Amino acid sequence: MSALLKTVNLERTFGAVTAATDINVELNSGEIVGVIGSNGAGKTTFINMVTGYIQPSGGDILVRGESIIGKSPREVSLAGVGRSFQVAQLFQELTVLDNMLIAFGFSVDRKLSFLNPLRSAEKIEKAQAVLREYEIEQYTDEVVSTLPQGVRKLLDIAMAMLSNPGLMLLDEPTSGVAIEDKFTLMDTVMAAVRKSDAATMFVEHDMEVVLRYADRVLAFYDGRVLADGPTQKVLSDPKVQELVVGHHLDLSDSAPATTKESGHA
Amino acid sequence: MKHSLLTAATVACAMTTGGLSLSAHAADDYKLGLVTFLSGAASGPFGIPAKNAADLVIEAINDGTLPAPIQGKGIDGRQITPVYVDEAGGATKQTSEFRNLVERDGVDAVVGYISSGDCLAIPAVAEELKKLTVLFDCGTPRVFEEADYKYVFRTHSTASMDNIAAAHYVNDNVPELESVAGINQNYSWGHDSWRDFTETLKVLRDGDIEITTEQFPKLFAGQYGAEISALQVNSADVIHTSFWGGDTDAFVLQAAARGLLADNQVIFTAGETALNSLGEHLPDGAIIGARGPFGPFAPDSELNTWFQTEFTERFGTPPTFPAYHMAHALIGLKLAQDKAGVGASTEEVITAFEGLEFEGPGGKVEMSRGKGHQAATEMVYGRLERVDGEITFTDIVRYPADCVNPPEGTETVEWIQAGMPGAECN
Amino acid sequence: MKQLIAILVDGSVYASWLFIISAGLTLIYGVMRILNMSHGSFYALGAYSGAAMVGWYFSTGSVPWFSFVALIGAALVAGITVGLLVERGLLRFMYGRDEVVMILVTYAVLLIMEDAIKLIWGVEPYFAYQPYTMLGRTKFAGLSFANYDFMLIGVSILIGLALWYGLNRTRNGKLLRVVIHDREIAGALGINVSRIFTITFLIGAGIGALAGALTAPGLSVVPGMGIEVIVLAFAVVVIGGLGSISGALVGALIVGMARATAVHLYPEVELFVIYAVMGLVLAFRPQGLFAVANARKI
Amino acid sequence: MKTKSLALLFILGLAILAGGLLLPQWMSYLFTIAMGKGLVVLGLVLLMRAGLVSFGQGLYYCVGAYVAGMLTQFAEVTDILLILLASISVSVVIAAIIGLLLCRYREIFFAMFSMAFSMILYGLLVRMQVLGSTDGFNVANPSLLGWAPGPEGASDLVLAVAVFLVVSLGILAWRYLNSLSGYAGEAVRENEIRLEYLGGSVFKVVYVKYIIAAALAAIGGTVTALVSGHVDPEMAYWTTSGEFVFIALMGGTAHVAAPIIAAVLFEALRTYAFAVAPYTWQMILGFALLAIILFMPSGLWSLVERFQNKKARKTT
Repeated sequence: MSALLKTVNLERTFGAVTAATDINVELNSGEIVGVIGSNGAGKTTFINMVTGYIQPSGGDILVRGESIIGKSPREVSLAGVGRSFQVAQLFQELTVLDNMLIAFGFSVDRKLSFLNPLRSAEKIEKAQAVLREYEIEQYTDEVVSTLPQGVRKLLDIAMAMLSNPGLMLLDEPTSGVAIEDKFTLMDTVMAAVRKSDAATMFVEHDMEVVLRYADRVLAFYDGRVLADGPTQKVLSDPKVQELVVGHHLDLSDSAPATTKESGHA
Repeated sequence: MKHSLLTAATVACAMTTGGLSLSAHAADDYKLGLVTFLSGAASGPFGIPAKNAADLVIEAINDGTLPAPIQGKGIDGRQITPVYVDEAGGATKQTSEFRNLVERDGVDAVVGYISSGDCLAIPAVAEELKKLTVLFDCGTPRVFEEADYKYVFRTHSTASMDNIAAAHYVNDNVPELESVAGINQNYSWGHDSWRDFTETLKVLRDGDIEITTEQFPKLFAGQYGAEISALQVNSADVIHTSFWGGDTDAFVLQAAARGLLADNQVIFTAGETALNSLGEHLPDGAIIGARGPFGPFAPDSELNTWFQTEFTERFGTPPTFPAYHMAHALIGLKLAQDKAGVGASTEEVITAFEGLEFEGPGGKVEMSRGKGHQAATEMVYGRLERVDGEITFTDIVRYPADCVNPPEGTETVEWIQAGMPGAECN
Repeated sequence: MKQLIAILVDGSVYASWLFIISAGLTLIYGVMRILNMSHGSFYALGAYSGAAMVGWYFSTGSVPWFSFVALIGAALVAGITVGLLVERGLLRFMYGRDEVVMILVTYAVLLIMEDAIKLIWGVEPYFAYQPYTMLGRTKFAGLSFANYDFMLIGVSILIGLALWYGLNRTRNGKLLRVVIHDREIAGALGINVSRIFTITFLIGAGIGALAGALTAPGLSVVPGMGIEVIVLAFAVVVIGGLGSISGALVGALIVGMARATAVHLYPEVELFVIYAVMGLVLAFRPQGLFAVANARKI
Repeated sequence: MKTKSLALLFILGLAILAGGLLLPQWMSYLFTIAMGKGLVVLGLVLLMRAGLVSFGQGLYYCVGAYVAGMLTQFAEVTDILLILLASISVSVVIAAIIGLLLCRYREIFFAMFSMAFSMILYGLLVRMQVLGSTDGFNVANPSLLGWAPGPEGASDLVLAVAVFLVVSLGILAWRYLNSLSGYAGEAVRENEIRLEYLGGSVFKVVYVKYIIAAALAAIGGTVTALVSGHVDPEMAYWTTSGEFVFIALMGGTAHVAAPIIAAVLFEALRTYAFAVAPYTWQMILGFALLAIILFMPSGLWSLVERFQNKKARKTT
């Protein structure tokens, strides 16, 4: 059986600049991977390539054994790859409910109905259930552009998760979110992710968040994968600490299992 | 959401009907709808001169001061009150405005329309609304060729006449004629003019004529550099143009500056409107037409002297053919009404109008085509010649109506191609 | 051969005319993101004020050569004054609105200006042919051309150079380019965007009026002349890439040559050759030939 | 709530029909023309809700009108239903081809490119002397299912058909706008990237809307041609398309009834501007347009909404 995601010698150049090179990553269902690296290290380029937003200059990307090279974001997402964005990509001037209903229509129902009302009681019910799950139900009738970043991020992820993608890529899910809300947000997201058995990758700058939620870490440096392995192991790698994290990490008192409970309190 | 539609509908109705009071009018006036270009490129050369003529002639009719043989004050015993409408906006808009004139403003008759498109669209509505309508300036022969109308009249000849006569003129007056070239505006008027001219010339010369180039620049293009070069490269003995208004001005200025007018013989079928403004740029020998016996070609009559003097005095320039067209339409309408008598029904006026013959400032008008609804007049061309700096004309040739107008019941193009049977040119 | 020369000369003359009428339009779009429909009215305004001034000037019987100054001066004064009125009195309240809304705003300005011009100057044609005929003509290869048209080529090159110099070599021009490139950064850098907008609009309106004045001697100035050029100018600017001066130059050359070729070889397609060129360019280069790049922002 | 609104729309339709038949003919004519234009604008509004402003709806308006004209004049087909069917088919085919090119563009490029296509049609028609070049040609009186009311009754027949079309297409458009496909337009306007990542095809959404708008414009053109009795290439000229954008902006995009009401008001405004100020009507239109943009950015419909809000506040 082939891996859920496999990249082979993936490479991307922008003119003379090499944004990513020689990337070989394999990912299987249920894995939760933190992606770290300083700005410009190639994290977002990697995610953009895997989701079809930009095309690699060389190499191959296989999703369940099938190459997605040359496919559009839409085709890639239909192949079961979902993503969220660093800046939440939403229908800004519509309400949270309408955002969710549209997402339902396109990623779950998949039928471009012409005359059936979008806001039927049954559909609203379903949408609200999802909003409840992501703890943003109280914003149902608010217009998205008026909401705080955290809510938008959650909505963004909730919409991407609707179709139950086998592979979910979260680009900096906690950026722009107040420090005290980060763990609440991640708890909500991870609960949903775990339920679906999707393989998840999330780009993250905050090592605490990485430590707490990732089983495995991909460390990017200068367009390459510098280290790939279990979270503790990668983060304790001095090379990673020097080049990626930028300072010494004390890992002794932050075992993921224990802090998770306290963070929630 | 629920009251939104009612509110909106109420607002809409209130705003639409609010202006209805406009239509109040005195019953003893003869309300006359006058439609001519008051804006846009056709207003300067056509629309405004026509409106000026209307003002002048209506005043004279109301005061009873028109020279003999036209008599009596007003029309149908009533004073004329004009209602002016801008002809801008296209045929759909104009059919709408026509209805407004008839049904909202309650006019007794409509005189108007310069654009051929409007002249094709309006008659059907006039028939539907049973309103007497006189077309005063448009050129297309299609109006009475494609259909018969009861309520519609046209008191001047079609543009076919201009171009059939033009072909006669160059054939008779340009020595060793072998080739022609054309520059006409890219729309119906230009296409039809060029077609009638070349088809007639082919018939007159048994096909022995070469066409060196046919240029159709966009209407109101303003820049004719490339076309003038093309006319120079494909030099012909005669250049035909049916340009009017600003396009004539631009073409004359640019062609004169580049020597085209000095080196080539040009015939301007509607060039008369440019004489007052641009005469000094037209070289001696240029052939000029006025779409009938108008302006410098108008006959010497008391009526014409009155029209020319009064018009020039009041508006600062002599009357050009659109002014004559308007005068003819108004006089024709008055004479038909007079003939039918005071208090006559529209049907009686129509009967009086059908086949009417009358003298206007521009000579004799015979309503002898289109079952008595379409006029035929003579056509005149002449060569420009300066005498002591004053513009005069030589080689003036007058073509009788029956020479250059297709006979009753024939279609222009078919008639020309059939060899113009029945044309009486002496 | 004769035909080829004719095509080249006619094409260049027409292209320089097109460039002059579209340079102001593309400048305003580049800086302000306003596709200025009323550009045609500024053109008409320049033509009317220039022609009226030339007519008056010759009635005084002064030195003929000075009439060029009268022609251009009157147009520039009129263009800049009305430009100031439109920008300060109306447009500045609209900045930030959708581009399409701005098209309609300037469309409204066009409607108003058309009638205002008619109220001032009436519908009778105005003439200013003296400068056109004064320069005489040149004969070669069996063809004769008006020297005024050659002067037009020179003027368009001068305008092009002036714009290039202004944008690339002066401080204000560099600021302008920052605004063209990224308005947000420009604001963050402390550039007075509002003032830049005013200046740009005045330059654009001035060039528009100048175009009208330079055209006026070759034709009669009549109502509606502004509406006719606006579509042409749009086509040129869209072909070249909205907002790009060099694009307008190349667009003008392409359209000018295409039209001259059509007139000489295939007169029957003259009317839509320009749209065909526009369609072709857009089909292959949606942003036009020289579009100012817009980064896709996530 | 929505069904009540629908019922109101229906009643409004009947009222217009009854009013139209009772009103002086020039007004019912004005209403019919406004209905025709309103349908074109309705299509435009569908596009505008997806963030696309077409300056070329005149293309399909003209196609619809010419199909009507050619069928009645040259093929002697006068049945309104057949004519409508034909003009819808022709416009849909043309839109399906042009849409392949056009639907890749956005914003000002969409606007300019759509204008270019309508100007190409204008150029073609001007060259066609068989079709009367710029003069166009007349359209014969229509019939319905074998019933030919003649010249006197023709405008009433067209009025009735127009009202029927406006009401039924209005209801359809309403349901469409409230369906997923309708909201997909908003989605495209707000965020194409999100839509693509949801697995939706932005191109397909825009393409379908473009075709629907084209069909509506063609229907509007057919209605106009049948009632005015004349067609000419002016209908494809850019100023005609500009007028549609004017009306759309005037009404706003909030409701399917807005374009229709705006069209009626526009025609009324223009005809009175013509009557009151034959020399300066353009100026009046210009100032009206400015006033709407300045004071009612979401169109006249915002008046209605404001009124509703006031009422809602009072009752609660």
